[in-house]
Amino acid sequence: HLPILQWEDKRGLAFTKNNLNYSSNALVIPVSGDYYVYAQVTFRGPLESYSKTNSVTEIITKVTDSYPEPTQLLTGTKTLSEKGNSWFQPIYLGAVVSLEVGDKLMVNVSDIKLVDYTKEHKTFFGAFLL
Amino acid sequence: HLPILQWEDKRGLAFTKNNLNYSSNALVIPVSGDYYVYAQVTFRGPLESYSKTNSVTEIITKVTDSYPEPTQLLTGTKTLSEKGNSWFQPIYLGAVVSLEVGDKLMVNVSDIKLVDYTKEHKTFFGAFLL
Amino acid sequence: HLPILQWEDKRGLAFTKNNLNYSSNALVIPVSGDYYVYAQVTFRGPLESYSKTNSVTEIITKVTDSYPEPTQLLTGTKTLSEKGNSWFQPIYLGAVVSLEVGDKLMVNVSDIKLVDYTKEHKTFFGAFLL
Amino acid sequence: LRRHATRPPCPAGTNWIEEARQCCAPCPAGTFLVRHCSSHGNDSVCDPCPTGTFRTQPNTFRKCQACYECDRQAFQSVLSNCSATSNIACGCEPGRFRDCLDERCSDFSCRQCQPCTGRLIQRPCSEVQDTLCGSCKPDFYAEGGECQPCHASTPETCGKECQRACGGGGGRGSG
Amino acid sequence: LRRHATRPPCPAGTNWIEEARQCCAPCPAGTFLVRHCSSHGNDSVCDPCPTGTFRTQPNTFRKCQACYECDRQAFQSVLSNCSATSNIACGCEPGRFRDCLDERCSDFSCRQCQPCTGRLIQRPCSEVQDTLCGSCKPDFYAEGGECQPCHASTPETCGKECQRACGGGGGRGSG
Repeated sequence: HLPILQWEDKRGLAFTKNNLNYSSNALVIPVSGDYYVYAQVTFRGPLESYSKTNSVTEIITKVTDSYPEPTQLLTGTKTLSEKGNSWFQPIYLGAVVSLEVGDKLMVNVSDIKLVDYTKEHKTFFGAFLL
Repeated sequence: HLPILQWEDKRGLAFTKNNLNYSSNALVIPVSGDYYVYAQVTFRGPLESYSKTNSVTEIITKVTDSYPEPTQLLTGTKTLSEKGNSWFQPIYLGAVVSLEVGDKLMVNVSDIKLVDYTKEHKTFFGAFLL
Repeated sequence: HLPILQWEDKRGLAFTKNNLNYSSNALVIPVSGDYYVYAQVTFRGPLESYSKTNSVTEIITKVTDSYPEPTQLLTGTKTLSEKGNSWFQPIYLGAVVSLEVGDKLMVNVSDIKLVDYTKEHKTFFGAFLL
Repeated sequence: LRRHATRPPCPAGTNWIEEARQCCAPCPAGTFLVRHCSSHGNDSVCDPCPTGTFRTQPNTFRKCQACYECDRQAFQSVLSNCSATSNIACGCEPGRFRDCLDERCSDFSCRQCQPCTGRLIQRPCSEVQDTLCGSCKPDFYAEGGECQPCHASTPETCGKECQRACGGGGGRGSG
Repeated sequence: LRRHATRPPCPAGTNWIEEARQCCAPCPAGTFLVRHCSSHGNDSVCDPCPTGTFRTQPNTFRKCQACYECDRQAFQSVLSNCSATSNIACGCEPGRFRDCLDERCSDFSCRQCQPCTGRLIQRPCSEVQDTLCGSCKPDFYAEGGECQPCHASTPETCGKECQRACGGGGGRGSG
């Protein structure tokens, strides 16, 4: 599977409330219901010793303990036609999904090294119960 | 007018609730109020026998029975500078709009053939009452 | 600081409710709580007498009277590799942020002249209390 | 949730007003509904659209639509101002034509018309198309895709094409 | 908000059903849970996945997953149809190969295999790779990156490479 992004949930702007808590790289759903789930990942490159990247992908995934395969909920795939010089590419995803208590939400990316993790307002992930 | 996208509203991740129902290509508003309306369309190309596309557009539109013209609520227009090989371009739109009972919400696109309809998590459309 | 966008809050689709009001270029928070804040800016170019733009940036910022510096809440930065002819680039941002009564929300952009202000459904800004 | 009461169809020329749960005559174009009609149906109160807004059709909306604006930075000009009953119409400043983003041409930039220096104008620049340049003007000769004036050529530089166009003996010959 | 009751771990082969607050046997692959089991745990009611949906594993989900579709406009073809227990599998139409977007190759377009005109085929085109063209065929000579047929060359145009490949004296010489 694609690498999973890890998130800071205490410092700065990050916060988890109404016991939607974050553990082992996932938002754990405390109560069944419909949630608006969203995430933005800012990708940047090129990385020097790196072969040219021609696309970046962000996927919000759901994992249920009782089921061996993750479910892809939302996907953003963008091709890149940047020549040589440095590039930035944000991908925002958001939608309503119906979730069960205990479900885990994660964000996978095509290449972790391309993720701009330097500022919390450039790459973020969250959900709220409707 | 621009072509209107058709949607699957039963299978997989798709669902309609609190009688916000989907009929003849539109989400029909059951109760007046402020709604957060959102849609993502993933466009992809190029199509072989197709003149080069230089832009893609996604518009969320409102139609009211009593008014002959649709109202454009949200628009995303992106130019493309992809050379030859295949390209992907997602466009996400979302905002709060105030709607009346009976209003119909639709998604128009600049070119239906360029829409990636193959996976439900790449192209999606929804709304929820605040 | 980056220039601040001004907004129309009365005409057409624009509206403010539950005393979330708009004054001196900012949405003023009437009651403390978690808000889903969002904004889309459509950038367009090139402008003739203008050196080539190679990136556009949109930042949703929070200003608190009691604190001298604005806090950057959400940022979208995109590099441009458009040659010569006209380009369009929408940037959408949205996330839950926890705000205090009296906080002011604003949208800053890298270059005001590149903002497509011509149609209300292409560039918009809003927030709602969860 | 209130059962969605099936509403009786409104008589022609009237619209169903959900709040009032009755049919009312719509407000004329250029106005919007301030207060819906009472039971006898045609005493709705309508106000004119505030400046900067419009309604092209009779309606029972609570607001008018916001006018678009012309993109001054992209050298667009106002063909007709926004009125209470019609949106603004934008074109291009003189000497420029519309470079449409797509067939709808709802987004366009205004590019400078090409000058056809030294050439005949086959079709002048218009709002929707660039100038179409023709062949070289009299007293001009074609060279490397450009039209050069005959007087600027010298016997040494006046090649075959130049002699043909400029009547032998280099530029200073008869016109 | 109900305190998140720590749930007793379910015995092997059963899943915790939050609504029923008990463990139930999962539904087999290709079906989904319509009604959870009663207290003695293995009388869940499961229905087959409706057409256009699937479940590859035993589960206690209320819905099946929606099948993907093959991208006909990008010349993809169906390798195996979606079934109740497996998603659709897409490949490329004959004469085309997969041009993957990234290593996962979950997104790909189907590009035409190169024809290797006048060349030997080192490795034929396949689902995953373009044809690999080899050197010029017999009776063909290399010129400007192309392989030209010997018979098309004339003594004047037959350069060194042509003579080497086409056996001297121009194309009409012996094969």
